[in-house]
Amino acid sequence: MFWPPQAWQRYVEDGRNARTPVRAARCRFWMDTNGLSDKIIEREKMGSILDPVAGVDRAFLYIFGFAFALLTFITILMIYFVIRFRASRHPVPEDIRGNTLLEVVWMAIPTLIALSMFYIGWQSYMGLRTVPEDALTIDTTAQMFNWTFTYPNGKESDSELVVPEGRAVKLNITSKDVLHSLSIPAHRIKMDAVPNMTTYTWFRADRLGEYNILCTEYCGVAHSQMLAKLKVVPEVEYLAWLDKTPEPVAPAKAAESAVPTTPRFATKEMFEIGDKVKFRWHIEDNLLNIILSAETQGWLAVGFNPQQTMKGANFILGAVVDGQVLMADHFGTGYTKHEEDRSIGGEADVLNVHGKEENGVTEIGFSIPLDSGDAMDSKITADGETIILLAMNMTQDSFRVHHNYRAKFKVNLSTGAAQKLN
Amino acid sequence: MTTETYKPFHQTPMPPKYDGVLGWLITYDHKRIGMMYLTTLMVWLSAGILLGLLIRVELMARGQTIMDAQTYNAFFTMHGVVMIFLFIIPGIPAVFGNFFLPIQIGADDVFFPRINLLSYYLYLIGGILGVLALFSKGPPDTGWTFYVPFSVTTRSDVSITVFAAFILGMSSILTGLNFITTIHRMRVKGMKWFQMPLFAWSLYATSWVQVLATPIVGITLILVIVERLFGVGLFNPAKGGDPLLYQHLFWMYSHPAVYIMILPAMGVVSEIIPVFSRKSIFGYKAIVLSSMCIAIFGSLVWAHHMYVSGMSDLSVMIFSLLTFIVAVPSAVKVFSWVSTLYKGSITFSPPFYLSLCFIYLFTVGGLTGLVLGSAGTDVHVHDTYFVVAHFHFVMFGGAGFGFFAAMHYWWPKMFGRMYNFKRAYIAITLLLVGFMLHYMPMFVLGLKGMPRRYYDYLPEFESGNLLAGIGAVIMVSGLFLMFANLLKGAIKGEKAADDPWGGTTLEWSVPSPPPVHNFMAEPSVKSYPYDFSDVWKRMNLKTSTPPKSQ
Amino acid sequence: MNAHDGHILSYGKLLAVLGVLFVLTVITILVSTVDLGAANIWAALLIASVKATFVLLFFMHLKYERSKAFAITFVVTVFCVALLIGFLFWDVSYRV
Amino acid sequence: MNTKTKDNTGAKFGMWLFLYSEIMLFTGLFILYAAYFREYLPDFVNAGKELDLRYGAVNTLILLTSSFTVAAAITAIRKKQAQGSLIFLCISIACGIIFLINKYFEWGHKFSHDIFPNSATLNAGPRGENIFFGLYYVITGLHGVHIIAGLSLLITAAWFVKKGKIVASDFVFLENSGLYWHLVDLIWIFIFPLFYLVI
Ligand code: HEA
Ligand code: HEA
Ligand code: CUA
Ligand SMILES: [Cu+2]
Repeated sequence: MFWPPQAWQRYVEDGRNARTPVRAARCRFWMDTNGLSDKIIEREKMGSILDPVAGVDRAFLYIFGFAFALLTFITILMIYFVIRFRASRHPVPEDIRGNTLLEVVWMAIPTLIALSMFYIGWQSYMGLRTVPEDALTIDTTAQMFNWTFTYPNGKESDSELVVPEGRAVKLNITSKDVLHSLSIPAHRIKMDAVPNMTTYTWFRADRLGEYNILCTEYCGVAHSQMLAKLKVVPEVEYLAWLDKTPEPVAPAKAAESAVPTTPRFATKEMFEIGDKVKFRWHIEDNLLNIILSAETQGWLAVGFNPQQTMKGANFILGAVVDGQVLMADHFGTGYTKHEEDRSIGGEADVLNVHGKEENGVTEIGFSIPLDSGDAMDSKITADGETIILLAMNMTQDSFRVHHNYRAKFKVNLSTGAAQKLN
Repeated sequence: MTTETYKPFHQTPMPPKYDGVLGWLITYDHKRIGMMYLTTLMVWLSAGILLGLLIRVELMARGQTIMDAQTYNAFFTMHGVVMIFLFIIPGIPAVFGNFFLPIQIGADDVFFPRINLLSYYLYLIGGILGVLALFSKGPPDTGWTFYVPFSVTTRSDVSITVFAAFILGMSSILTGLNFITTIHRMRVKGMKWFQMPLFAWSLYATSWVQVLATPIVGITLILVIVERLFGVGLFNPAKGGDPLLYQHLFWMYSHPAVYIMILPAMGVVSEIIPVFSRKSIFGYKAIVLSSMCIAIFGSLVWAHHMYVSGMSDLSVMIFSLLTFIVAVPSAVKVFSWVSTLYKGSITFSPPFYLSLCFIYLFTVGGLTGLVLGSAGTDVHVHDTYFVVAHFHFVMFGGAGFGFFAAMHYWWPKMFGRMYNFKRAYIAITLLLVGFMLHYMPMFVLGLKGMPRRYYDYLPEFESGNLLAGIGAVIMVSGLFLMFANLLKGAIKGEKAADDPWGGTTLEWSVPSPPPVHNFMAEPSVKSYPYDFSDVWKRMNLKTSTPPKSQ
Repeated sequence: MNAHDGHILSYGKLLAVLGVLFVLTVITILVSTVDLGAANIWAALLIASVKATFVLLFFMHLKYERSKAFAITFVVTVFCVALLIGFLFWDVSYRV
Repeated sequence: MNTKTKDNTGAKFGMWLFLYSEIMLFTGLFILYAAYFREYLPDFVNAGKELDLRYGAVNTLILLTSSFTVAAAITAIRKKQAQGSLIFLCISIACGIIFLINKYFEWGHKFSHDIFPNSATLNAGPRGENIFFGLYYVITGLHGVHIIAGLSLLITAAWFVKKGKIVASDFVFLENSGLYWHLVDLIWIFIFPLFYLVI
């Protein structure tokens, strides 16, 4: 590409170009819920690299500044004229039809202002487009309705973008189905995901913490659920994470049954794991009795023994809708996909269901056979390692809506020994 | 033109002989057609408003409030389609343009009266098809932009709505063609181009955009249908198509379309402001030229909707630059209106109040448009509620308020009766307050990053959405009162004089409501359309300075 | 306004125009058989434009319209077409 | 006023405006052609070879002829030769119909070779070729629709000539129908090289 002038490259690199650091901070009031600008100001003060975020915020400020001034000026003038020249006070109008000088002036000045706005906006845009050479490149794939991030070492992460602090990160974005758009408001970036085309964007992971990633191009029914998290972690943590396998859960469909609100099995002596989603269980003969609960008004789910990500896992999903318990037995048919057992030749093997939703807490209990003999349920070993996935959506009851919380554990179902994975 | 006895147009069937309802349905009197547009448009507008309100209620709280996600998506799509294709694009030209353009230029009708009627029926059919989609099994859920590949793959009934938009496009083209020919060929003898009222000028500029830009979206929408039916693959990436080209084609029309919406409203305001200032408009020629400039350069900024679509950085730069250039003619207009007030003798009235609101709201909308026009900042706010706020300010606050202003300004001429002023003031104030409360929080939401077309949102966006919802309810009461007041005025209001405001353009020289051929006698043309000396004479005013020619 | 603007085109002239159009059609086919690289498409479009001009000026009477509005508005339309296609290429030719 | 004195120039001007909108309609498709031509040049060249130049060339000559006869029909009516005008119009109409028949065979030929939208061959073949044929079908299809519309106008005009409704003093309907027909020809003049002669 011939265009992006080297001049901007220099601008990015030459931190001393950083002007008016204090101004960047003011925008924070509206935009920067994550306190990013503090960091930027710090760096600007230190004279280190100017962040594109600062460039964009400066452009915002510049344009808003003029806009407010002009708006105030026009409004006040208008109101003043209306009052000052009202008929009762100024009964005899003057026939002024124009004033060439004035008209030229008010053509010229806005033109200049507009051009300067263009320039500063374009500058900041170049900042968003000029990727530092040492950037960590991550392939990003959008698909209805989640994001997959593929790292240079081949590791795939679903709906979670983990990056090391301090690095510039370049995202090469594409889509598998329709248009999506990856947006990280905290970093002022956004770029469409277009099938059969690779677009890019970049940001600098300045500050530890979690940031929202949202899909901003309308893409269908769960567009608003197509969320992900950007996690900026210390380098060591990142490297450790990079060696592990991730674990996601996704939408599904409902099966129904009318059920009581209290457990149908003994609930003493149950093991318990999980923080947001609590998973309690004990084994009774060949049955695994389970109680799931969480502060949610949406659905809850547990999955057993995935081969990889979600593939091959046996999922049980449940939700309480208007006092009714909805349950579904699913099987992970893809890395990010699962389908109802019955729709793919299996059986729904869920017994002893109960459930209730009280004070914003949903509780669901049921039993499943350790070995149902169903090809669409994975076998669960009582004494040995079992991988347990826990997930929920905090607002939505529809199983087609993506989860917005999940966790993963390694558990021995007989002894209760449990270890949380990443 | 014989000196006939005066009989208002609605009592004189046109074509003759056909009385009653039929006299309306097959009429080719431009005034009757204008009234039919008004009635039909009100029905669609109510549908659009209802959908808007339902959207707002759903968003009042997080999670599911009154509908599921699929319904929500269908609702905002239909809300956008109805508001844009059925309300704001045809709005002022079809209703007030039809009614007043011929009168303003001293003609007895538009050039092609029958084609005019055809436009109306296309509009009606398009509208019915469009709204019908709402009751189909799966109303379209694509957003009013119908972006591919989603619009090609979704299972909802996209084709019917897209086809409706196509038909509405044809209606719009025919109206534009009709107006251009009318202005070229039917100006009353002696009326030169620069003696035309500004409203007529704004319609002239608009009509060109309608004729030249609408066909492009027409063919684009047809391609969507073809794609759905035959799977040609022109926009399907899997078959070699490029979805960005769809976006280019779509915005090649739809950006100019925003000027189709705003230019006539600007024309209305340019009529109202001088009348209530009792003095000529400031910079007549500059306003005319800026209309034409907006029409021309406005066609060259379409890709500012595509900064993050993956198009080339070079075109981001060029389109951003051009976007800022087209903002300047709008600035000229705003400054001219405000200067017109200077040293006027201002009487307050509902249309004037609405015009002031227009100037304010349009300026807010326009200035935030600059934030969007600038490439770097648009990346952050693109497809967020910031954009939603921007376009409601320009479309509703601008074009919509312009429409309401036109209603209040010309109502007495159309119906021969006046509405209640006090109620009108209350309604407008409610509308304004509700409007600000509704749309201001959206700017903040957008800056914080809340994406548009979101059925559900993160906790940090809660308060803004609640506030907006409350604003919407206040707005409802305002609008409701306004329409009720107008309706009541039309039926039982006081009889209005021929020239209740003191206007200078030709429509005020004919009886209210006008007779079927508009003029009782050959209209006389002023050498300067906003020459108020007659009005002053009538009002016993003297000016301090003799009219200067410009 | 009623009188139809003067000029009646003679059959001879019309036939001559048709002859020119036929010849140009043959030429454009011949040119396409020569490999000029990218120039081929431009040559073809150029010839097509010449043909179109003949149709416009004579068959469509544009040359003989009294009112300038016809010619001006036509040129404006063509200009629009050119600008739209041209501006599109700011994008399609410069994507990374 | 227009009921009293007929403004033929105005009517013609309106028709021209309509033609502009038709031009823009096709422009939308030519824009796509231009962009895809740039992207898929080699595929376009290959696919272009699939089309039979003879069909295209013959159709070009036919349309040009029909345009000529329409213009001649106007000359005839203005010379008060209603009969001649009618004959010229009939030739034009015949040409239009032959054009359509030709097109029918051409399309049919392609269909028999499994080249049509969403056909297995195109779906499996190079993407550029699919796009080329997609554009080919859409553009010639839309053009065909315009031929049909033009034909109905010409037939109506011929009817009016016969009925004596179009005469030397009032022939604007014929003129406008002629304009429309010329436009259809005009567009074909561009379609022909773009599809049949691509390099
Ligand atoms: C009536 C309709 C209307 C009007 C008039 C405008 C006017 C403008 N619009 Fe807007 N716009 C829309 C309707 C409209 N828009 C709609 C519907 C969308 C969203 C579509 C969708 O995605 O669904 C949109 C979206 C939109 C975008 C894309 C945003 C995005 O999706 O990311 C952009 C970007 O450039 C933009 C810019 C502008 C600009 C610069 C103007 C200018 O013309 C404004 C000019 C006016 C002023 C500038 C104010 C007055 C001037 C002064 C007070 C003087 C001072 C001025 C200067 C110093 C220059 N608009
Ligand atoms: C002219 C255009 C126009 C107008 C006037 C409006 C008016 C309103 N719009 Fe608009 N809106 C659009 C055009 C418009 N909209 C477009 C194009 C979109 C984009 C769609 C898309 O993304 O594809 C959109 C999207 C949009 C959204 C974003 C949805 C999303 O992204 O998820 C929202 C959300 O709040 C919204 C709300 C409203 C509301 C509450 C009104 C209110 O103003 C309505 C309020 C009106 C009243 C409160 C009056 C009530 C009056 C009566 C009941 C009396 C009626 C009586 C008679 C007529 C006699 N609209
Ligand atoms: Cu993916 Cu919206
Ligand atoms: Cu725009």
